[in-house]
Amino acid sequence: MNGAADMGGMHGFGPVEIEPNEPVFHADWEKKAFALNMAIGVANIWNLDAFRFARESLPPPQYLNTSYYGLWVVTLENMMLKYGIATTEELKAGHALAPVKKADEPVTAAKVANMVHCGSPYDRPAAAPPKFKAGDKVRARNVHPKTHTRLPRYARGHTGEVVRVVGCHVFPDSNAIGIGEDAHWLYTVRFDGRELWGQDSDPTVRVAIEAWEPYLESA
Amino acid sequence: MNGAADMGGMHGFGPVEIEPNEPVFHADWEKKAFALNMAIGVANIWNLDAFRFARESLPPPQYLNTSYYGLWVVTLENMMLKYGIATTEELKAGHALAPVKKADEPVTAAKVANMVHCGSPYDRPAAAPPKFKAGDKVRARNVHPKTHTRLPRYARGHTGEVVRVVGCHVFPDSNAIGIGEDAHWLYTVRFDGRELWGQDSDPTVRVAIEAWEPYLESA
Amino acid sequence: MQLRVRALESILLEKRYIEPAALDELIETYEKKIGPRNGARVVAKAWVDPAFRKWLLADGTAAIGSLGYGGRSGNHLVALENTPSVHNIVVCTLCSCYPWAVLGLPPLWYKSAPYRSRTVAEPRSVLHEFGVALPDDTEIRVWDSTAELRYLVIPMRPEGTDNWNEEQLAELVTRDSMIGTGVAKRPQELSK
Amino acid sequence: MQLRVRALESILLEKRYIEPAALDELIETYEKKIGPRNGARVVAKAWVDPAFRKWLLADGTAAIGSLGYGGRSGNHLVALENTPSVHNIVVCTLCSCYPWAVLGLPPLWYKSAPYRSRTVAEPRSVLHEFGVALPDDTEIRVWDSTAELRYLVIPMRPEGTDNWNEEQLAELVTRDSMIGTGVAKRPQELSK
Repeated sequence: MNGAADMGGMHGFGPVEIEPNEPVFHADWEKKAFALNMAIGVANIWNLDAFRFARESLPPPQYLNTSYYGLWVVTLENMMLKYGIATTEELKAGHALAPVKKADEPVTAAKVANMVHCGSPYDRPAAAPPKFKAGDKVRARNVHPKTHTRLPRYARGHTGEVVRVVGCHVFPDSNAIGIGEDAHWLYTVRFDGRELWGQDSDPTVRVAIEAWEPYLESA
Repeated sequence: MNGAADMGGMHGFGPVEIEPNEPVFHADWEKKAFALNMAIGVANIWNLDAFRFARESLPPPQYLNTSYYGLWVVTLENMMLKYGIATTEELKAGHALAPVKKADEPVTAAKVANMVHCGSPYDRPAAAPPKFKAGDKVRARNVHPKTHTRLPRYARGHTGEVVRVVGCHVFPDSNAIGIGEDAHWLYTVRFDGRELWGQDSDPTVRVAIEAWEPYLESA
Repeated sequence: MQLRVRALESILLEKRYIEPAALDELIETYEKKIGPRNGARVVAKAWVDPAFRKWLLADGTAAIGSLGYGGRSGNHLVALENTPSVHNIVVCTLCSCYPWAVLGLPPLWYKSAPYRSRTVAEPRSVLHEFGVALPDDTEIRVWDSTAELRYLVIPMRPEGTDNWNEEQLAELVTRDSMIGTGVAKRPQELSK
Repeated sequence: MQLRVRALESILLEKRYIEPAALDELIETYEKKIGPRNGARVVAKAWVDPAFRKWLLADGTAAIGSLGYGGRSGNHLVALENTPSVHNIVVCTLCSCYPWAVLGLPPLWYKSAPYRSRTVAEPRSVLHEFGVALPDDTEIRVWDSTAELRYLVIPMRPEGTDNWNEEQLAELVTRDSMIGTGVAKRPQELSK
């Protein structure tokens, strides 16, 4: 979607602000916001792409005025409501309301440790050979889906070169909306900065994105 | 610039909210915010393009979280500071501080009435004939100036057709940054919706923009 | 905001950049005098007077100027005619450009992010929210006001108004029908 | 936010979706255990061991995995080598993708709108703010992490470190140098 999260190339946000000392978390609630989201992720009620889609679907004024972990909190609330894990009344009350339906298998410390150390690979067996190879000229399609996509706006319609055939990976556009993993070949595509930002831009810049095969066409 | 104001084609802002009764102004301060901006415009300290540039230069989180006339207020404050009409101390104090330097010629009711009824035409004598004519295929340049431009991002890089040679008009990109009116030929350029929004979009949509000659190249 | 505006007003008046009467003049003008009745008169005349209609479509500024409307946000006016096969709708994606001279100041929704962001990309869905349902094959022309041209949509004249005069017809012309987010009222929709 | 998070925690614990120890485990892991020292060890090894370096550049996931790092945000790792003519810098414009397995959780600026918006379009100006000045003709390769690949930049090995061992070299490898917003420390910059 063309949401507030897709901000590559925007102007006006000001300088990069670097903290003099950089704590991992800035408050106890940030730790909890982080841990709750990571832990519930292990329960496999929704996937990471669906979570990202929910986060980027927040109205732009809200997205841009909420802190990083604040976005995790708001999105977690929304997901819990959407997936029936909590009711608005419960969020308001601050605890579970009767009748409490308990989950069958809680996320344990052992399960999260396993998730941290093993992760979850996104490559999948391929049903067909890749359409493109390194060196191929490709154009990122000009598409504007309202649903989740990982093709940033700044790349759409522009021509680049495949620099790596990454593998066959879970397709976030499908996975985010619950219609399956639908794995596709994934490529690293490099663009000349001038192709993206105009002839007057820095000629030494190259920008690479990862792009799934459905994002690309031959150029 | 690629600021928050350039929002054509963005998603996530929600439905259009129509007020049941639509007052021209919603509070007394809105009336004053409107009138002060219009009146000071007559003083010719800055031009409308410079005002628009200042408004769209507000950081996106602020731009998107400020009401319409709220943006006029914030921008007027910024312009008054920038052009030395007021100091931060005066804005804080809420009145002029000594020594008060009075403007030579105040904006009077007669002057604003003249502005309202005569306006200020933007067409200028042309130094050369227009490069394009109705029916010509043109491409909006892929440019990303950090300064003011009226070429929206959604049109950049796309091909359309000139449907009208409007005239030779003040060039906002120059006028906004104080380097003169630099009038250029202005065209109405129409794009097929699918050219802008992809092959899956509504085939009955056509979108027209006004584009100055420097925004365009033959296609 | 109230306090901040008061500060701006005090400073600009104390420093004599602006006379108080100038502010009253502006508020009075745009709150009371200039509004969509101007545009409605233009449309009604176009409906009854073929020569005026032709002039209006060829040179909006001059034709509308002949009725006494123009000036601020009205120096470069273009009329867009709706037909059974073409519907026009006006937006300003970059800010809030609007034909003040014929419609007055724009409503809140015209200046809002939802309208500005969506109208250029999905005008049908926007029109749907305004209750305007067009045939699937009607061409929708969106006009993004990126320069100082200002657009006035001439809606289609409703059926059953053959013998109506300009003044009566003007009653059917809603503001939204001149932006393109509405159509003209049918005679039976007129209250009273 | 504090209250809202407390509500979420209470509900998820009361309904037994999550056991409290799972939260402690996560916080402990990412606050204390996994951080840029992991990545520094990878870089230092690549500096001293040509075979490892070759493997790292050919198959980052496997080579880094051989040192015990991988898992969450580290299942698909790619190493990017800086040279006198090419400088790499990593960003995630769409959210905040970052190689947790080798660098820990990202700093605030990496997740911020200024960094995300500007790095793909004007990396030199961003680098300037980080105090990194590159020759005008150095190619800058920006890597926007739009999929589940995670990038680790291998900065150039500083001069004057010929006889240093891996452990000593790792001290020179800053987190920023592995994102591309910094370079490795020179020996004389080491404190103590």
